[in-house]
This record gives sequence, C-alpha cells and structure tokens, in this order.
Amino acid sequence: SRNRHCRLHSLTVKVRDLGLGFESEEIVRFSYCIGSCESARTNYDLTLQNLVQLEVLMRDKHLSSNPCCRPVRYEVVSFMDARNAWHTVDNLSAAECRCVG
Amino acid sequence: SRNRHCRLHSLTVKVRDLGLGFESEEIVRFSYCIGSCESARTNYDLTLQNLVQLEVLMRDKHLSSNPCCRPVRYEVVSFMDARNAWHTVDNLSAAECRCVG
Amino acid sequence: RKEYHENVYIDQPVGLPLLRIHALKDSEEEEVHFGLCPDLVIQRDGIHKNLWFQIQENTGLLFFNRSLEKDLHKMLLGGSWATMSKLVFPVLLSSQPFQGKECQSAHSYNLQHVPHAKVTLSVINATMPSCHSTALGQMCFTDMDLSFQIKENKPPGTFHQLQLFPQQQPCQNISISYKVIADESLPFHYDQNTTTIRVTRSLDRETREKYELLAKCTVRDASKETSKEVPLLVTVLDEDDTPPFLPNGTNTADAVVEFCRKEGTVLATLMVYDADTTPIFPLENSRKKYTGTISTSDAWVKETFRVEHIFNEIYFNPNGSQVRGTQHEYKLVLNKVISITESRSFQLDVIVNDTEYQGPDKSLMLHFNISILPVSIQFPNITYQFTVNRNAANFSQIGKICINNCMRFCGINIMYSLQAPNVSCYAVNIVQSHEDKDGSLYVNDSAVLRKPECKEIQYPVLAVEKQSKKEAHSYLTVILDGKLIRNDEGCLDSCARSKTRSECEECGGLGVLTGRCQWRKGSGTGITPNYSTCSPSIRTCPDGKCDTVESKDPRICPQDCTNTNIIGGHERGLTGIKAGNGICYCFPEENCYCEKDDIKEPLCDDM
Amino acid sequence: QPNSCITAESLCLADPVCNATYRILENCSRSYTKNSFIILDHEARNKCLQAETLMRNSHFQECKCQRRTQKQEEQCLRVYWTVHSTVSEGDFNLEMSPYKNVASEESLKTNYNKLATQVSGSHLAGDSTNLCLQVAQICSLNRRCGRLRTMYVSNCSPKDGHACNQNKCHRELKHFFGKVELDFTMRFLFCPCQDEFCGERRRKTIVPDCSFQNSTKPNCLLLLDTCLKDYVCKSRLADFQEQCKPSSTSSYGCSQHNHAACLEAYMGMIGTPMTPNYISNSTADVTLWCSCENSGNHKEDCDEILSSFSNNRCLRSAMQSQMGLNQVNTKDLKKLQFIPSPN
Repeated sequence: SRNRHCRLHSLTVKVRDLGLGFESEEIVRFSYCIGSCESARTNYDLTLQNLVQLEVLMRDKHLSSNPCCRPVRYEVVSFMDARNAWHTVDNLSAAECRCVG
Repeated sequence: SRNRHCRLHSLTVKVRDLGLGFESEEIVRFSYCIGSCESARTNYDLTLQNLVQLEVLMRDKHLSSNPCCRPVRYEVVSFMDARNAWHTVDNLSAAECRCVG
Repeated sequence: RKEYHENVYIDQPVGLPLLRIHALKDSEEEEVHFGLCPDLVIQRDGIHKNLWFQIQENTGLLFFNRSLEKDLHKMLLGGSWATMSKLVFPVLLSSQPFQGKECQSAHSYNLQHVPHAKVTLSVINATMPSCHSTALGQMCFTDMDLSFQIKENKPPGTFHQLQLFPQQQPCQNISISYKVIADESLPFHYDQNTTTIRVTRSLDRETREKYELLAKCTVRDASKETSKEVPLLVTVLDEDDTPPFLPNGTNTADAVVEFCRKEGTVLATLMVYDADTTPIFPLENSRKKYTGTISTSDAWVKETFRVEHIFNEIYFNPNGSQVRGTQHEYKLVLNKVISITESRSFQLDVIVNDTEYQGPDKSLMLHFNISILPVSIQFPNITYQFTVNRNAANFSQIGKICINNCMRFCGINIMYSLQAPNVSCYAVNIVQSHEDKDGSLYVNDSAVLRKPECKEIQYPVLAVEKQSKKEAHSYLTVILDGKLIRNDEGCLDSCARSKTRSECEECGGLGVLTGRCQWRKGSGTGITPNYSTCSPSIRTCPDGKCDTVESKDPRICPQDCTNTNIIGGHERGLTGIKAGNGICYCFPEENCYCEKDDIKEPLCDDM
Repeated sequence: QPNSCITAESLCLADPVCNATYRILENCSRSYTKNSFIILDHEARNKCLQAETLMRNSHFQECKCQRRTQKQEEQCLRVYWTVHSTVSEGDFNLEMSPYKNVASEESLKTNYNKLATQVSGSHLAGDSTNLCLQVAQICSLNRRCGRLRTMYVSNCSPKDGHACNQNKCHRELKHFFGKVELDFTMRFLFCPCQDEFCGERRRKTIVPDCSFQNSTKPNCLLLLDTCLKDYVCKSRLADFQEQCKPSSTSSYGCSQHNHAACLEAYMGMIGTPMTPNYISNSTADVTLWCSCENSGNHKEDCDEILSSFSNNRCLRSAMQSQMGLNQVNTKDLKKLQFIPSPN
C-alpha cells in the first residue's frame, strides 16, 4: 500500500483507440489520474464506511466513501485525421491530478 | 434510473453507530451523497472508458472514470457522550452534494 | 433601614402619618433633619411634582396630605385601569436644616453619595381593607422584613417602632401587644409602652456583626387570641477602625535565589491581617485601600524585585461569634532575570499601609532576608558514553546531556554543542530541550553509522550559559555496533504511515533506533490515550510531548507533533493525538486517521 | 396592547418637537450609562428630567419590546432605556420589564410531541429513563433545534487546545434560546432527573465550563455592574425580576401567576454576563457564578442578588411544575405506536 497515492500517469495511444470516432493514424499522449485517496478522507468517509459495514446503508456503486483521484486541469490535444483535416479536442488529457470531493 | 442523479439523503443514526469510537446514547442526523454523475462526464471520461474496454488500461479500484458524487459542504455535529462530556465532530454530515472532479 | 414599602389606598384618609423614617446619629451632638425633594417618580409615568406627601423635618414622620382620588389618572396612566402603580422617592437625611439645594445632586438617579432611605408606595386602586377582611396575623407587621443596619462606633438611638399607625390596622375593638425576645446581654432595649427598639451602646463590628432578635405580636379580639413571631435582624456596618496586624507576629521571611532566577518567580510570602472587611467592589477603591511598597533607595533592588498584593476574606471568632476580616498576602517576586554570577545577601523592607485607617500604627514593616547564591556551570565529573545501533535512522534519540542541577534551572539558559570529533565521523548532533535546560543527542547523518571505519567516536562537549557566557566542558563517546540490515525499497520515511503491525515492523523510518519501527499495541476500547500505532521509538513517541528532536521533522512523530486534521474519533492535545479510537496512523503534513482495528477496504464507486 | 418602542421612536422622530427632545434624552442616557452623570451640571440635569417626563407622556408611553426578535430586540431595548433612564442607576431592583407580556402557555404544544413519539418508540430511544437524554434526542430530530444546539456547543467548546471564547459562546446560547421554540427549550433545560448521571447531563446542557464558570468567582455586585451596563442583560434581568417575583402569600409562589413566563425570563438570562446554571448534578437548584465574599458593608445587597436565583420561591416552583409536566408527558407517550424515523 506504499506510494500508490493519486498521481498523473501517461501513455501514448492511437487517436483511433480514443474511441471518439476520429479516423487518424496519428498517436497522442494521453495522461490520466490513478491512485489512492486514502489520505484525503474525512470523518464523513469513515462514518459512511462504518454504516455500510453495519448494513445501516446498502453498498451502492454511486456511493463513494473517499475522495476520488481526478484531473483538476486538462490539456488540449490536436491531430490531423485521415482526410488531412485538423482536429482539437478539449478536456481530453489530464494535466494535473488531485484527490477531490 | 431517472431521478438517481447525485443528491443529498439523510437518516437518523445513533452516535455509537458512527463507528468513530464515541460512547453515547444520543442520535444525530447523518446526511450523505449518493447518485449518478453520468451527466457530468467529459471527453477524458469517455476516452478512459474506451481504453479500459480495449484493455489498453487495466480496471483498478483507484481509477474513476466519471466525476464522483461527493459532499461540497459539511455540517458540524455535536453530542454529549456517556460520561456527559461534549464532543463536536467536524466534516461529519454532508450539507450539499455535487458531482466533483 | 435603607428601604420602606407601604400600601396607599385610594380612599385612605388624609392628614395622618403613613410611616416613620428612623435614623441614628454619628455623634451625640449631631441633629437629625429629614427632607423630601419636590419631585417623585411614578412607575411607568416618570417624574412628577410631589403633591401628596410631606415629612416632619425632626421626627421623620411621613404624612399623606392630599387624596389620590383626584390624581388617579396620573397614577394609573391615563385611565388604563392597572390595579396598582408605584410611587418612588428618597427621604434625605442631613445634620443641617434643609435649604432645598440638596435635591439637585440627590435626584433619584444618583444617590450613592447622599444619606437617604428609599420609599416605595404602592397605590392600590381599591378601598382600604375592612376589619373583618384582614387576617389577625396581618395586623401585626407590614410585609417589610425587620432587617436593620447600624454603623459601629456610633452613639445609641431608637431605630424602629413595632406598633403600626392607626390606619394601617383597620380593626378598633382588638388589642395588639408586642414583645421583643432577646438575650439580656444584647445591646438592645425594647420599650413596652412606645414599642420602640433602641440600640443601647456603641457597637463594635469586630466583636460581633450580626444580631438576631425575635419580635412577637399578640392579637386579642373578643373571641380569640393569636400571636405571630418575626425575626428581627441587625447587621453592624463596618468602619475602618482597626490597624493592620501580623497573624503570628512574623514579619520576617527568608528568600533564597538559586536555581530559579527568572522574572515572576515568587521568592517568599508574608501575611498581614486586618480585622476590618475589605470590599472588592468597586474594584478601583479596593486596590487603593492597602498598599505595599519596597522601602529602598538602591536602584538595583527597585529594578530587581517587586511586591504583589492580593487579599481575601477570612473569619475571626472573637468569643464564639464569627466575624469577617481580611487576609492580605504580600509576595516578593523577581522583577527580572538575575545573572548566575550575582551573589549577595541583604534585608529588603516593605512598608504596608492601610490608607483608610485614621488611627495610629496605620502601617507596618515587613522584612525579607534575601540571599542570592551564584550558580556554577559544571558538568558532573563523568564522561558521557552511548552505544548506537548502526541501523539507527536520522533523528533517533541517543541520550541527554545535562550540567549539574540543570533540571532545577528556570531562567538559566544553557547552550550545548559538540566540537569536532577525534575521527571524521560526524554522525551525531545535539539540540536544546524546550526550556534550554538539557541537551538531546540525536543521529543527524545515519550514512556515517554504516561506515566500518567509524567504530568509536569521541566528541568534546561544550555548555555555555547564555547570559554570563560561562562555559563547562566534557567528553562524549559514541560506540557504534549492531549488524547492518537491508531496508525494503518500498519502505517509506515515516513509521506513522503504517496501519498494521506487519507493515510497521518490516520497515524503518525517521527516528528509529534499531532500523525497524515499533508497533505499540493499544488497550481499552473507544477513544483512549493508549491507541495502537506504529512508532520509531515507543519510549519517546507517542508520549504526549512534541520534544525538540521530534519537532525537527513532521515525519518523525506526527502522533505527538501534528497540527493537521485528525480524522476519526480522537481527542487533540496541545499538539498531536492525545487519545484515539483503535489504530492511529498519519500521512505526515496531510491528515492523521484513527480508525477501528477491523478496517475493510474502502468502498469505491464506478469501475 | 402597549406599542413597540421602535414604532414609538419612528413616530417621534417624524415630529420635529418630539425629535429635538428625544435627541436631548439620547445624550442624557449616554452619560448615565457611562455614569458620568455627576459631571452633568444642574442645568443639564434638569433638561434631562424634563425631556424624560415629556417623552414618557408622548409616543413612548408604556412602549415595550418584543421578546425573541434578535437584531430588532437590541434596537428596541436601546430606545426603551433611553426613555427610562431615571430608574436609579446601580440599583438591583429594576422595577419594570421592558418586554411585552408572554404569550399564554397553550401555544407551546407545537410539534414537540410529534417528534417525541418517534424517539420514545423507536430503536433509537436507548435509555429512556434519562429524560434529559430523550429531550436531547428529540432536539436532534428537529432540524432547527439540532442545528442551533450544535452551533452553541461547538462555539462553547475549546478548539485545538485553546480556551473557549465566552462571548461567542454566549452569543450562540442566546441565539439558541431565542430562536428555538419554547416547546423544545423548556423541556430541554428543565428536564426532570432521578439520578446524578441524568443530573450531570442537565447541568452540562449549557456547556458551563465556558458559558458559566470562570477561573475565579467574582463578587456578585461586580456581575450586576457588568450586566447593568449592557442593554440586553439589563432588560433580561428586569424581565426575570418581574416574571419571577416571589410572593409570600400565593401558593403559586409567584406574584405574576405565570410559571412559563418566569421560566422564559430565566432562560433569557442564559448567554448574558449573569448566566445562571444548576449548582450540581444532584439538585435542581440553580445559582450564579459569583460569591458574596469581600462585599464589605454591601453584603446584604450582594446576598439579595445571589438569592434571587439560588433561593427564589417562585423560580423553584416554576421549575418543579415544568419538570412535573415533562414527567407526565413522557409516561403517556409510551402507549403510542412507534412511527418510523423520517427519511
């Protein structure tokens, strides 16, 4: 459990694999946020966890008992598609991660 | 799944069931955030989802692919414990929810 | 009596006395003059000309001279039929005949400085109670309680008349007789004929300040007889008529200044008593009453010492009764730090003065025999030797360095330092403790500990007293031993991060003595000071104190030093976690958590 | 119905003559509060007296102030005492309360009972013999009561090792007892106890370490002096003296025959410099945090202040009747069916 705190990771992917429907042979750098937000939890999170353990509250995928590791700033990504047209996509790649919420 | 958007719910719990170690017969109002944040997703989230489906990225409990439904404001809660001592716990009960991150 | 209450009925006959104001004299030859002011206050209606009441200047009899019927509307607020309203006015007292100007300064707002009695008349919008409607018992006394105040050291005089005025008791064909039940020896006399009560001699509060008598009234009508007893209380008012005195004759105390030399140190205390009371209210007057001044012309003495004075009420028991008096405490206090080289003995005198007492011996002298001893800066004649494990981490605490009596110092600041060692192995350093008394030795370069050539290191140790620059020297030998152990890469820098025993004991962290963190198994349930936690050294962390080594880096012992958020059931100390629920662990400089031992994986959404 | 002193003031200010006289009175009242009255020369003092008599017979006749109106209350009380400054300064008996008389007791039975049934029947009730615990639970169920209770407790508790701030604590306590319905606060503060454990909870209700106690006990004359210099405290004290005036003749114990009014006036003192509290966990007697030590010749005046709380027949009978009331209500609640807790 050491040093897996929420931080920025990145990899290079084909534009096609972004799954946004663009047809392009280009590759882009995609950065994303992953890691534990344990150290950002509050009394609320501890209580939520205890209530679920006591089954006072039901476990639910829309119930998060600690802050989530999410981008707080994005980078714009530009590329030319197969018909040599330029595209710029906002909010695609994370620029900075933090435990939010 | 219509009205399952991220919002505030509350219930009355015994202080003892909060699981924070306080011995008290008092009850407190505990409010928490639950609900879907689908409507707040960005290109980043769609891309992340696709990369996981393509197994370019591994599924991981510390990887959240949409904003999470979290408190953005908390309420203080005070109670008297079994030795008649007063306690005030910060950031215990949610006061307002939002899709964050 | 300070206050008089009486009822006045709308149909009450005029021209008769309503009540009698009594007063006592301050001296035999003094005359007594009673006076009324032209205005009075009508409750809810404010100030009005006094058209209804007059007072006999020398007897204090208050007459009701004009019927209220015509002025009812003034009384009862423009016809709003309140059943009752109140008239309030002062009866002034003077030893000179009244010229009328006394009323200017004495209007009802500000009477603290004018001798007076406050009269409150309740105007009752109903006919006077007839004979049969009044219970026999109510014909004896009005509902005013019989409590009186008599100044001590004053001449005798009459202070009350038990018998009510005719219109105050409506029944004619009944007989009312009064008696005062009191011990013969008491200084009061009751005159059966006039039903007046006299104080027969000058009273001395310092002998007795309260008298409880009993007024008995017997009412007989044709068919029956009833009697009623009411307590009659006399309180004796104090005058400053006794000088200060020493409780057991001691006016001298010894004051030794040695190890504690800082400003504010209390060196000695002497008591002075006064049989008089000392009112604390209003504050400014009480402080001025008793003074305590150092009597010296030596500037150094004036600068170096001060006297602090507090007083509280005590009780004296002259022949069995309990009387309030005052105990004055005079503390001799250091007004500034005294150098360790200062050494002298002398007597310091303090003059205590009772400023309000007019008689002889109003002040007395207190003597403090002061001896200021020098303090030597020396190490005990031993050389310091400590063994350190080669796996020790930075900030691990090795031991303490302390010159003679160092733990008894206050106001004496010692700076400890290590000089260059005999071999170039600079592994250890020293830091002052919080009050600069002793020095804490700690590892400040753990890499040096792993060098085989560094086995036994000798440091010259220097101690310097900050103010006088006096020095002391000694030697410290550090012996390194222990087999080196490898640290797992994944280990982090702070023991406090670990949440379980296994995680804790497989890693090191800042401050560890033997290369491994130590798990402190908690005991007790709920929020307890004895919480489970992972520590670099259980002897010093957590111990509720963030010492000077621990405060060098937040990762060493956040359990004692953290000021960040503590999440979960806890109790915060001045710094750090005083008590916690289950296991307490920290992300230094972020948050600390206290959670129950059976921590499951946190819930996570989506995915 | 006596009018409000605020409306009286605005009517007066609209009338030039009244306006001028009222301004004179404002200066007079300012000098009384700083008791520099002695500096006022004879001429100025007479002007004040006439101004006040004029005022009392004009718009301000019998004007009063509304209880529990927070911001407005202070402004109204300032007007009231401006027009009533001849009540002799520094005197303990303030004669008349500036507040309009209290609503009748019937209006008290609002939504308290509804919540009480939820607590007493549900799994949340826990130790139901401790009535002070139960009223605390009922308060937590009511959103306003629970929130305002947390507000005063958190402001009356020490934060991170530093001592509490008594002014903030007093402000929040006044807020709680001024805002939450009497229905709750009466039962919350005057809950009956059979044992010292319940008695300790009752004693600690107003967080006395911060709101009541201080390191040393001042003389009660000093406490009164501080109170009389503060409009709200002076008014609450006048109200308490009027509503809780003991009567030796009536079996009711009070000359005003309105126990609820006395208890409301007592609660009005909480959060002022003369905040009263229960003496210990084994009695329902209350007192002030002051002593009559070092009173000198003013011992009797001091005793009068202290005993108006610690030995007041009317206050004691009002508290006993309220506690008796609470006792009865919770017994018959048991029979009612449990209703699930709100969501």
